[in-house]
Amino acid sequence: MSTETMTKPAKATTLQAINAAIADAMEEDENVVVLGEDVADPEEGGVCGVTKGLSSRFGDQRVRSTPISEQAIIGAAIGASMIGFKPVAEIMLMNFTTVAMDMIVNHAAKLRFMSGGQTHVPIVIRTMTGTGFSSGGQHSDYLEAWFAHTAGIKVLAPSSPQDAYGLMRSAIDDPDPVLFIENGPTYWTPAAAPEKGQRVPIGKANVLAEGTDLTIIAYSRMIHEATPAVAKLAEAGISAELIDLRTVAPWDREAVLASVAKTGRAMIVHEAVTPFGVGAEIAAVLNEELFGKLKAPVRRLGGAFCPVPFSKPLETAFAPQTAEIVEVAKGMVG
Amino acid sequence: MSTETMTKPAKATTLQAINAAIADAMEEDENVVVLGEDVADPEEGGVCGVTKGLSSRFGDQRVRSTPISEQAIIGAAIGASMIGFKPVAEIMLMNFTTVAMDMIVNHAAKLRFMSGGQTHVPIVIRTMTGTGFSSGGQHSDYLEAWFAHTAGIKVLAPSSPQDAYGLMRSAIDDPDPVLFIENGPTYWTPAAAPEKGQRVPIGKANVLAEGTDLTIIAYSRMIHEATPAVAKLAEAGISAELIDLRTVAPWDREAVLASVAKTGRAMIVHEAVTPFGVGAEIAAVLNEELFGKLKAPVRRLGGAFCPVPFSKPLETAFAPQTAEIVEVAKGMVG
Amino acid sequence: MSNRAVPDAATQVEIYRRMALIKANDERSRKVVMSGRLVMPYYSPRGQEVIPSAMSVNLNDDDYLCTIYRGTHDMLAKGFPLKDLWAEIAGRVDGTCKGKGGPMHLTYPEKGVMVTTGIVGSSMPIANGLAWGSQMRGDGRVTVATFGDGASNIGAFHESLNLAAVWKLPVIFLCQNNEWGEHTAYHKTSNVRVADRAAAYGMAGERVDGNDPFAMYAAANEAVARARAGGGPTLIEAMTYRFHGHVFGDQDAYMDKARKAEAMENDPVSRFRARLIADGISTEEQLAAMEAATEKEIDEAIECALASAFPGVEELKRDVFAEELA
Amino acid sequence: MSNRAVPDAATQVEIYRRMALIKANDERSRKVVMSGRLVMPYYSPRGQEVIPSAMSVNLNDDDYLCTIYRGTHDMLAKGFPLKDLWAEIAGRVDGTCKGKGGPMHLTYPEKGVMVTTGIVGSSMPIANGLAWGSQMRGDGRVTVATFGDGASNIGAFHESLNLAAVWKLPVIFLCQNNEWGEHTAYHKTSNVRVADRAAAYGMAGERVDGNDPFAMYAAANEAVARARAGGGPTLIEAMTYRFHGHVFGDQDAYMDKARKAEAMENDPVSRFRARLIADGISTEEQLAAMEAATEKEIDEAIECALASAFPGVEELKRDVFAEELA
Ligand SMILES: Cc1ncc(C[n+]2csc(CCOP(=O)(O)OP(=O)(O)O)c2C)c(N)n1
Ligand SMILES: Cc1ncc(C[n+]2csc(CCOP(=O)(O)OP(=O)(O)O)c2C)c(N)n1
Ligand SMILES: [Mg+2]
Ligand SMILES: [Mg+2]
Repeated sequence: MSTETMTKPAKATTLQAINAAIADAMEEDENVVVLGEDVADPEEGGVCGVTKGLSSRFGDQRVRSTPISEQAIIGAAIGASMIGFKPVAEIMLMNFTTVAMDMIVNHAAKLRFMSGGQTHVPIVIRTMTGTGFSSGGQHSDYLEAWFAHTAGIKVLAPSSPQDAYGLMRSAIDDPDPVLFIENGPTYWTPAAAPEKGQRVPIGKANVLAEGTDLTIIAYSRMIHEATPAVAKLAEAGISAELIDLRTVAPWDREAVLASVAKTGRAMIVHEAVTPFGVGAEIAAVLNEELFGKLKAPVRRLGGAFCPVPFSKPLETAFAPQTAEIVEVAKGMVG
Repeated sequence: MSTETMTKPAKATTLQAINAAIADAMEEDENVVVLGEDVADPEEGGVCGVTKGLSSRFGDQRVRSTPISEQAIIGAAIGASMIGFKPVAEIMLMNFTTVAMDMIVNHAAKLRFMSGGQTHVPIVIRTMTGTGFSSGGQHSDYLEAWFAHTAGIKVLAPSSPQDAYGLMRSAIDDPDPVLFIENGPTYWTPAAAPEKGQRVPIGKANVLAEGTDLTIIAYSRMIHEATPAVAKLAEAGISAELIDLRTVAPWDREAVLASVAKTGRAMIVHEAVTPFGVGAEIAAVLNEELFGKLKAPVRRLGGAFCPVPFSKPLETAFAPQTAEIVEVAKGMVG
Repeated sequence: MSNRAVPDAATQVEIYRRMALIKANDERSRKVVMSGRLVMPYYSPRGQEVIPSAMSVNLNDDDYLCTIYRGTHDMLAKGFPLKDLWAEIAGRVDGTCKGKGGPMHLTYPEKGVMVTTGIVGSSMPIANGLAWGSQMRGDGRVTVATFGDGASNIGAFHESLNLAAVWKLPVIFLCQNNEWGEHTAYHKTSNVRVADRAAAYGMAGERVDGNDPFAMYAAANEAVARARAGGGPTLIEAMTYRFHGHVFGDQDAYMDKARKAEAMENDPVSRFRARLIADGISTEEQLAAMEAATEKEIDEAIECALASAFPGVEELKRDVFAEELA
Repeated sequence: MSNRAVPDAATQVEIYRRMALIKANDERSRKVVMSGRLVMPYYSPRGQEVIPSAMSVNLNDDDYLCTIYRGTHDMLAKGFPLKDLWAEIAGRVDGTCKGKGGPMHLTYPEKGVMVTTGIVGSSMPIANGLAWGSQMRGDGRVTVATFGDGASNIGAFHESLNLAAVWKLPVIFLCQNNEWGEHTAYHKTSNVRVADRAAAYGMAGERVDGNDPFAMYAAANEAVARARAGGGPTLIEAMTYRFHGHVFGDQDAYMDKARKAEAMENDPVSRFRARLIADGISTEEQLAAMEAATEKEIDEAIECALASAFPGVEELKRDVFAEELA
């Protein structure tokens, strides 16, 4: 998709939206640069083609395929960002952040603070993950809770092409490090196309459906499980409000609290394993802030507490599904 | 301290207790081996001397100082453990786990599951951390929530020499990977010495003080902030129950729920930053399981949401302190 | 180099048998994935048959192997049973990992297949641990870590080779240089040959034609002998070529067509087959019979696999720890 | 090697000035920590004065430096102001990082001191990024990453050197081989010289006597020239010796006493001082005056530091992100 067609009220995929967001940012600001494994065009713009066309358009210096060296990738992004560049670095899959955690956590997230504000690290780390590809235990994890538990880095997880575009633009604008989590299995799902230049603010949730009986809080692919659940619940006479967090850290406490104050019931849905996940933080805050005002215990639906299994029926059972959301919601309201 | 003196009703430090636990395990089982930077005696048994004497006693093959190569350290431990050894690997400081996350999370924690139980990884990863040494942003982090959020690895965090000994023995006995978190600043604090051979079961909390008005849940060094708080609260007429979690994952839900069911109020204290920390999970579970039965919102006291600062007043302010615990408790009960 | 070990006739045939098995299994795998009968990420080892075949005839069942996602050739050469493999990649309960590991995590300790990893570089640190265990026991076993050219640029490679060299571990670092790391050509990611890096660790190392069974056999033989004799690790860079895209479905437009055609024309499997016959080591009939037997075995394995049940959801609670989760 | 660059008289004196500053500052630091006036982990660079001094006279203020916990010598040589440094290690608000970074995270971008890290190996990946920025801008700047011998065994070293070589980055990897990594002797952790590893990346590299200002100057000069000319990175292994334990308080019982005594007898600072006088480059009076000025500057810096206030707790909410936390 070219950036021109994007301005039409057309459909786009998330993959196209991310591509367009980076392209538009590169066009506007020559300090935006891209690096990662296979990201340049001789290497097809990444294994899924998310960065396709960028090196042909903006040159080999600004779009660089790298060796398989994640620490070096993030380190290079950090260094360049400290002197005015805005690197968009790709860590192909979220599980591979494990080989770059020092660079991300001890350096990118901390340099502003440790330098007393003298330096800062405006990088975007793009990464992809999710169950659904039958990739098994080392290629499917959602690890956003780790980064949310790290002071100094923001964590985004869009669920639609528009949000992907708008959040990517905001991430590149942002003066601090941002982890941008893409869901692989929904890369190619078409939806309303973003408008060129549009920003989605970091830290602002999106109310996807208004309701009165309970609030479902989700993000990333789980929105696509929750959306049909809301419809099914409506059929059953239950009015569910659906909030797409979009930003996991810092999450939109205001929007979530307002919604749950209204509905009195909350369910958090994510693909990461439940224990010590993002749902725990939200549940803890809801209970603290709305103590005595909740009509039912806050419920958390997350991945099963195990590595992601390969076998299809197990992989499917691992992550929360529409039916489960409906069932739990009914139990809460009923 | 020799293991002989340990059987006397004497005092011991946590450092001595860990040393004795490893020594006693090595004596009983020749498959127990030790590796890490500086761990052998020519290198003084580690920078703090936790493994002092072991290589002299058990030989160079079983106690090996390594190059500064944390991935290689954990990898070697994993491989040896798969064929019957019980490696105790040291990652000098918890922040350095960031350079070995792939080995710990993608491999140690997952190999049993991914192999369908054909292999398993009985390793103990010892690591040390904590504020108080004025070490600043890259040497003081508590990252236990990351590992607690990882299926397949257990997380221990003792607060006393007896627990350190008993949990280390249990960790070495355990057929699965265990992360053993030591608090540096309390290494040299003497307390009741452990008995040789004694085990502290993994997954069992310890009620350090019984009370009726609220439950304080803590672990690692925070026990030493909470203990005087309990005394101060008693002076103020507030009866606090203090639970030392000891095992962070899997934590003792039964004990914690029983206590909070009794007191109706709970506060969780840890040194890790509050958002998305261990306290969130405990708060979420308490609210879910004791919905409508709590007398006050569950409160979480954790580190400030920033990297650990160097400057002494800031470092001190970063972590929860006795006075703060007392104040929050009074607010909850009052 | 003239006095290098040469495989005897029976060994040559055995090397070929393993190569043919790998090739046949790969062709069938691609067919099955193409047809949609099985859904999995499939990393074809086609073109790389010689390397593990000539290596593994120098190994025993109880020698250890740590391999990677592109590893069915390594596993089959090491004796991984077809049935356990096919049931696993079909995600069935009769799979070697009960379907929980899948193609990237195939494990079969009985034949020494200890780890299959999907993380680039990660076969090496764990291989060191197995080798360290052998060293402590003095059991004379050898551990082979296989990995790709692209993996030679990641931190784990460096830490592992250094530790192995310093500790003189009985481990072989077998780099299969197929010229590609996903879509990126090796020469764009390093200024040197992989084998040149052995010197940076004070380790024995060589580049060898990994598509030549004789050269590969000799290199493997020496490395295994060195390891068993306590002489420490070896880095072997075995030159080969990846016949297909990185993963099944990759259209490999980035690969030079002429280079690829040339490599496929020099298919090491058919080349070695012709040579065995030309040298009088075997006959067309014998080889054809062997190949037919292999095909039959594969048929049976697939049949078994597809007849096997899927694991039940209770498996999500098993094998996380020794004790089943509540 | 005979045609190598030689520092002129003024440069020699300047190298010495930096060395003497480092030595004086170190002696004072140890005194202040010993006395308990300041509490901090202190990693003495004593014995390693020549390396950054002879390097930095080849650099401009706007060239970049990434250094490590043992880095005050690198920083001071690069022009880091004493007052900003002392107030920082005293944890005061007038410190360069407002007291929030401390001795392991000293930063002073005005003089190019971009990163000080406490994680072994981590100066290198970030240095590449600064150098990449310079390369993209074509600004002719050079980045120096310093690190220890022990750091040459960690993954980040490998990834960084490889990337720098492939991208031909204007970066210098300056390994200060002081024979020790904490309590472990370098020779126990590697079979080779650090400089031997340059070949594994197709990178220029050399081992040099890091305690010889002439040799070190020449090596630095060439590396800087290479980087500025677009010739890519250089690995320098500068041989030196750590006069004290790893960190203040370490009783260094593991260090061979004779070797240490020998190194201290050959103190590079007093040796170079004597030579400057013997060669007629400077006089006892001039150097003594210079040293006295340095001492005075240190006095003033410490005084300023101790007079500065501690940061308020509101700083916990600042500099986490650009926007202050609520
Ligand atoms: C740490 C890490 N980074 C990136 C990837 C994604 N990835 C999978 S295979 C591959 C290419 C590896 O190339 P090579 O080592 O040559 O092995 P080959 O696939 O050619 O056998 C990459 C980049 C990964 N699995 N792990
Ligand atoms: C990744 C990591 N592992 C371990 C440490 C602990 N540590 C701090 S300094 C040091 C020794 C480093 O030795 P070397 O690189 O030679 O530098 P030197 O201290 O001699 O200047 C170690 C192991 C660390 N800071 N980071
Ligand atoms: Mg390859
Ligand atoms: Mg050193």
